[in-house]
Amino acid sequence: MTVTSLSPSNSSAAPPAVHKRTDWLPVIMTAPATLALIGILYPFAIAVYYSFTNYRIVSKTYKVVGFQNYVRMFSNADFWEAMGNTLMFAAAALLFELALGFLIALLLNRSVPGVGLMRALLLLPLMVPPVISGMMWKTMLASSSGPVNYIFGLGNYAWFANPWSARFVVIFIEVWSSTPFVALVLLSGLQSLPKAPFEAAQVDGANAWFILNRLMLPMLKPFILIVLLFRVVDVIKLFDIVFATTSGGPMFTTTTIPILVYKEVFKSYTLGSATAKVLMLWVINYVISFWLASRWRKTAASIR
Amino acid sequence: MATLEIDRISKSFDSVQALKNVSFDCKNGEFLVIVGPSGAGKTTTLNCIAGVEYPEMGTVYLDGQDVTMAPPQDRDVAMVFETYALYPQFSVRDNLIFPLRSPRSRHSESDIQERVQRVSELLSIDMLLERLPRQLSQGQRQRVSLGRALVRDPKIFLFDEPISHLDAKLRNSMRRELKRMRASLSQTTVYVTHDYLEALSLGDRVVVLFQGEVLQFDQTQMVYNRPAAVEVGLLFGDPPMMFFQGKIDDQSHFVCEDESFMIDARDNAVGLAPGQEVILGLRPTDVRLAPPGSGQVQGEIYSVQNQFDRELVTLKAKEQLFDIVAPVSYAVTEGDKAGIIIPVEVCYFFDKTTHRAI
Amino acid sequence: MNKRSFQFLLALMVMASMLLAACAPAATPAPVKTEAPVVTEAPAKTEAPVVTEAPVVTEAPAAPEVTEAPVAPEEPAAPEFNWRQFEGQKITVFLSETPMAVAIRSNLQDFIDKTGIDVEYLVVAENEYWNKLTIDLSSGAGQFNVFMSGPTLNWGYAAADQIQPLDPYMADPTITPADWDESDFYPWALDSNRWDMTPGPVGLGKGSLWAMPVNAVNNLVTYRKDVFEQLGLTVPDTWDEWAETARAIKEKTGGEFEGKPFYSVAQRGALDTTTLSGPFYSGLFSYGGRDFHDDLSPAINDPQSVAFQTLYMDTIKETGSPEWPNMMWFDVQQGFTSGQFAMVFDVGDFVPTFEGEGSAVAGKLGYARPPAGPDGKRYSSAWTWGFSMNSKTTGDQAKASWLFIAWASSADSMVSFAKTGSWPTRVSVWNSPEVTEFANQFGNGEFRAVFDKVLAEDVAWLVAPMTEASAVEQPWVKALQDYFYGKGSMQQLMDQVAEEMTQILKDSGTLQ
Amino acid sequence: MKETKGKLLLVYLGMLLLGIYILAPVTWIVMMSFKSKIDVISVPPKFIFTPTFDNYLALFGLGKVGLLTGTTFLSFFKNSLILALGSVLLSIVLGMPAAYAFARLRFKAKESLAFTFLSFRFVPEITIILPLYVIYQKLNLYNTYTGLILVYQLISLPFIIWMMRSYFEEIPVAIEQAARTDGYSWGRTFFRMVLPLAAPGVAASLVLAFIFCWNNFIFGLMLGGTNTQPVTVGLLSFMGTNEVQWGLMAAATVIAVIPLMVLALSVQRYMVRGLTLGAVK
Repeated sequence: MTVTSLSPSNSSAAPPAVHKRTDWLPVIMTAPATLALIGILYPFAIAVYYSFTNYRIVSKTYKVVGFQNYVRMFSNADFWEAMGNTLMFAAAALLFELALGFLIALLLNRSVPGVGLMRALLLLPLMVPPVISGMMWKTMLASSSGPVNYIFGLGNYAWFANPWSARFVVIFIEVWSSTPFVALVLLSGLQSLPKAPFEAAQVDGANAWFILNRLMLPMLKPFILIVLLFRVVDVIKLFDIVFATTSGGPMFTTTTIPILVYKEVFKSYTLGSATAKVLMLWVINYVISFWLASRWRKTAASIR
Repeated sequence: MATLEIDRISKSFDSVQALKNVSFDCKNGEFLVIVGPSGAGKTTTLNCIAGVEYPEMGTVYLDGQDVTMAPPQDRDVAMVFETYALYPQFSVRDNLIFPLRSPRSRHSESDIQERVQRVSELLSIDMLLERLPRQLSQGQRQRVSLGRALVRDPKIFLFDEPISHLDAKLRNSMRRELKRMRASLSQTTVYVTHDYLEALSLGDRVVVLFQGEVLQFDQTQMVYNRPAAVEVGLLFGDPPMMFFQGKIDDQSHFVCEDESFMIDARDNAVGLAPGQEVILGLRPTDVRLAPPGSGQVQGEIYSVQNQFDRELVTLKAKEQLFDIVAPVSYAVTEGDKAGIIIPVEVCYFFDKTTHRAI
Repeated sequence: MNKRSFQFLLALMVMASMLLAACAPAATPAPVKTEAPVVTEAPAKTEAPVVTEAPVVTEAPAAPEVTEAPVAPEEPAAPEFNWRQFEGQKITVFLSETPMAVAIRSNLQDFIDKTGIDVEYLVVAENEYWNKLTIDLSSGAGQFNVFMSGPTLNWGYAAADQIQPLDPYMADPTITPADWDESDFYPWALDSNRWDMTPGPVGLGKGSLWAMPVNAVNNLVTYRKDVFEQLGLTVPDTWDEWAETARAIKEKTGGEFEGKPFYSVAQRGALDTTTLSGPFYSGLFSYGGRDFHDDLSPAINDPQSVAFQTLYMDTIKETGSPEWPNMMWFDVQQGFTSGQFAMVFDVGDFVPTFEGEGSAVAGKLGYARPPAGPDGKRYSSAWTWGFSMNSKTTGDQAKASWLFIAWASSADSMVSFAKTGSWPTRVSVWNSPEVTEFANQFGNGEFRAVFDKVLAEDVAWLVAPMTEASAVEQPWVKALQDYFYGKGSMQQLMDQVAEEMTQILKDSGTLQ
Repeated sequence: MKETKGKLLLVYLGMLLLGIYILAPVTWIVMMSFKSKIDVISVPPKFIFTPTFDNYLALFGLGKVGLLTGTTFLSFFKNSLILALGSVLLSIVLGMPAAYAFARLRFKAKESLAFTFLSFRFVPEITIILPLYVIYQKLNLYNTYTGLILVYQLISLPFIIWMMRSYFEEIPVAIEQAARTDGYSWGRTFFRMVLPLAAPGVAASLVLAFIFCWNNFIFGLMLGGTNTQPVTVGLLSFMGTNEVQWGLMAAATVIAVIPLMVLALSVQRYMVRGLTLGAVK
């Protein structure tokens, strides 16, 4: 049986041409951003160096002490309490922000009159700097001069004086100022979903839970992940709101690592050990974000 | 109008080799079809011709010129995409005009209008010119994407599965339209599809791609009549070709591995050596049902599917299942005993390890 | 080698080692590990024309060999003081957002007109102010030639050579106007800004002047006269009476006055070192307690210290606002102004606000000296806002900067500052007709009368000077909050804090 | 989808609740800005009061509240505008090519490089302030717009790169290839096809990045000086040592939000994307 020649008649006997192109395009395109950020990496490297020294910013000399700052940090009860608070706040705030943001996105993902206005309103909390929104909420929640207690008839309940209500309020304020961002991203996610599967599901008489759980959430996953990716870093670095409302009290119940470190730098001056503590946050952020980012890549790829 | 020659191009993505030494050519005015299952490298080949991707090795000649690394806008090719790739922010008219106003093309305003008019009439989309792509049906979008290629006079047309997303009925009519267009335009065209019917009805010649390799490059009829490999046989024909593993015995007989049947292959034994392990390919349309006792295979009717114009009968002989396309008049029912006549000239033998035709 | 060249060599070496010292901490990322520590407190500014004392060891006036422009009185042609001698110089001033800063801004043009020195200034809110200042000084940048400052934080800056002593400037008649009268200052105002670098109480009021005090922040009791009259109470004169009165108010009002929530005492309580500032320290010392012993062992767990803190905290717990653990100074001020409290023991600088247009209690207030302790001791722990100078500022710019300080601390300037409620550090200013008139409007002269006594008799600088002053306050204030929430007895909590304090001092190398 | 009447009612109820949730604190701030000092601290809080414009007048230097007169608030305002706008523009210039490369090009270490960019967001500001202060001092970047815009890249650049990357990825690659084969160069394709298609997303991320820069406090405080301090630092300066000027602070906040609101409203229809890509998805 004859098989037709696989190569065209006029092809030469010489080996095929090799196109070895060094692809400079990615390098060229990412170079500007890389350069800009290397500038930031440099002071960061200095900071990492400090974490291995006993640097006090009001002393003239300091020396490298190896891992002493880290070792002592791990046996420091204050550090662990602050770390617990940081993670607890982050988890609670993210949970509320996601749930509430998703509800808001669902609510505004329709075309009825007034939705445009609501979407614009949604931006308002974002525009109040967190430190200011912290102060404003502090006045609103003031025990006797605040409108919240007055309107809800709560007498003179001191929100910031009870360890648990103080925690709650800090999270609440954080949720108030950041949920709009979550809602916006999820809303644009909802808007980009294809209509067909939902119409089909409705025709099939699927219940709301099925639509939500099996259709909407899986398709929204990349959006949920990216919003987490941006929020998680900020809630772990939560500072402004705590600083403006409780400055870490009562006792240490709202002291987050950034608050602890801030006080350590500016009151105790021990920059070396403070930097070590805050670098732990960097590590945590790195790990969580790395995980989220790789999940995001995967999900995004599988959907495309 | 131009000629195209692909000379041993290779390309890999990450660790996967998408194309291995792919070569073929396309004569002036020829309609060349690239067929293959999904993932065979069809679109990558087309992209290398269009210039939106570049091969790592090999050369692409367009009109005899080496354009391997030339950017797409310098090649003057028109491509129709599988997803249509209509410009969502443009109206249909602007979609059609877009290639005519490119920095490369010099068309007078009246020429542009005239071309748009002609093409939209040809494709019956002249009523849709002011619509946005998202207001169109699938079929309409497909025609607009075709129109966007047809308004130009490119050197070569590239079609990437242009009708595979349409439903069966639309696909049939589009196939007809394409055939008619092909006759009237006689433009050099490379057409990618996974559907053998499109290949058979449209192509002058066919390139069969499988896992990045050219399995067969031949006249359309030859690909059907002389499949060069198991995979080619599997691709062409409906119902698909049946395959049986077996051996050639000393008498040049093919013996199925479970010895359910044997075929005297002496008249068709070119290249077959005794003891050789081979794969036998049979088309259900080529074998005939026979009364029990006659034919090379004896068995029992396993199932009968009535397809109105024909019957698809499955016969079971030991563990082997045979599909046979029979006329409707042929009345058999499940459980009947029957035989199969296999004309030796329709037996395709393939090497067991290389899957290549013998 | 003759004597002259030896001296030169010595000066060179000192300068070199200083350069090393100045550069090492902040600027270089991988600094020379200066384990062989830099000599002593090498005089910070060799280029400064004026002699500096070598601080730690003695107060001996000068090492004459470094002197370029000696101050010696026998210098024959001592040039006359002239405000315009540094015309064309430019200095940068850093201000904290205080009434004093407001007054400085509105009077700044006078200084510029008077001297021809160009002044650029930056104002930042107080909390952020200290942080930015600390960063600026410790980075070695020295952006701000002159900045508002005061005891406590200055000690850290001084120990790190980040600020320079002001005595040489003060003593130089060529740059200090003749009518700028050092003896006019309340002695405690200057003393509280002096430190000889000896950590602990023994270093109080000795050594170089690190800031020129301008605004005296002193404490007194302010109370609601109307409430006291209605309830038939008298003003407490001792801390025990203070606690009793607070309880009596609570009992008699039942926590409500004129239909609004009402508390007896307004004191600071937030998890911030300001909770331990003036008012708290005044009580602690009046009661016979203290922060540190002379040997640097913590005294906060001494019986008298514990007794005071128990009294103080119990009173707050029982009769204060439930918001105490979250009250910053401005919450205290605002709460009292809005009429929620019967008594406040806090700084006199609040008085103009208490009696101002935005106050619900204006005109209803009475004033009293700080409560006395069991043995009659009575303290108002002073704090001052003053001006310090960066040790990077040298030469004519340093002199120009000093002119600014001299101007800001002059009697004339202080009068105008005082009218914003920044009470003066000069006797003559406090007694000037303008300030007297201004102060007399509060409580029909009662405020002035009381504060006059406070200034004359009660004020003392009490906080043990050390670079770790604010560091040791951190566990301390937390322990007070712990007590508020019933996490232990005061003795127990203070014993723990004492240990932490000792550890902090050991970590920093102050204690061996 | 047709909404039933009952469902519509529910939707509006939800919107009402959301409106209250968002607006209540904002209303409180606005009310505060019109209150006199005594009304601000009133117990119980006052909801009906005689409004005063003193706070606003004082902000614009036309009046006096307490000790403060004619503050420099307007220059804070200008600084913030320059800084936030400059940062976002620089981020586009630096970030857009990178975002496009991450979305479209295949190259080694792509993912790790992209993640590295993201990781700059993790850097806790407080750790780098001191080294940055020293460096800025040496390079004469302290108290300059350039210096602050550069450091603001920490906030805006990773955000813009990652958001734009995902918007670019949303655009089917075939559309780009179509434009290329239709005779358009890479650059023309980018500006005629890719950018307009990504515009809604790009606009949305720009506005958000602008807001994030606008809201930054610590960099402005530490690295800005007399001429460059942003509005957030200005707002805090109403926390004087002797009293907090709540009325002024509220008025300043209201004023500070207005340009952001104008900006946001003008791109509101882009803020929620999804108008253009319907046909290609």
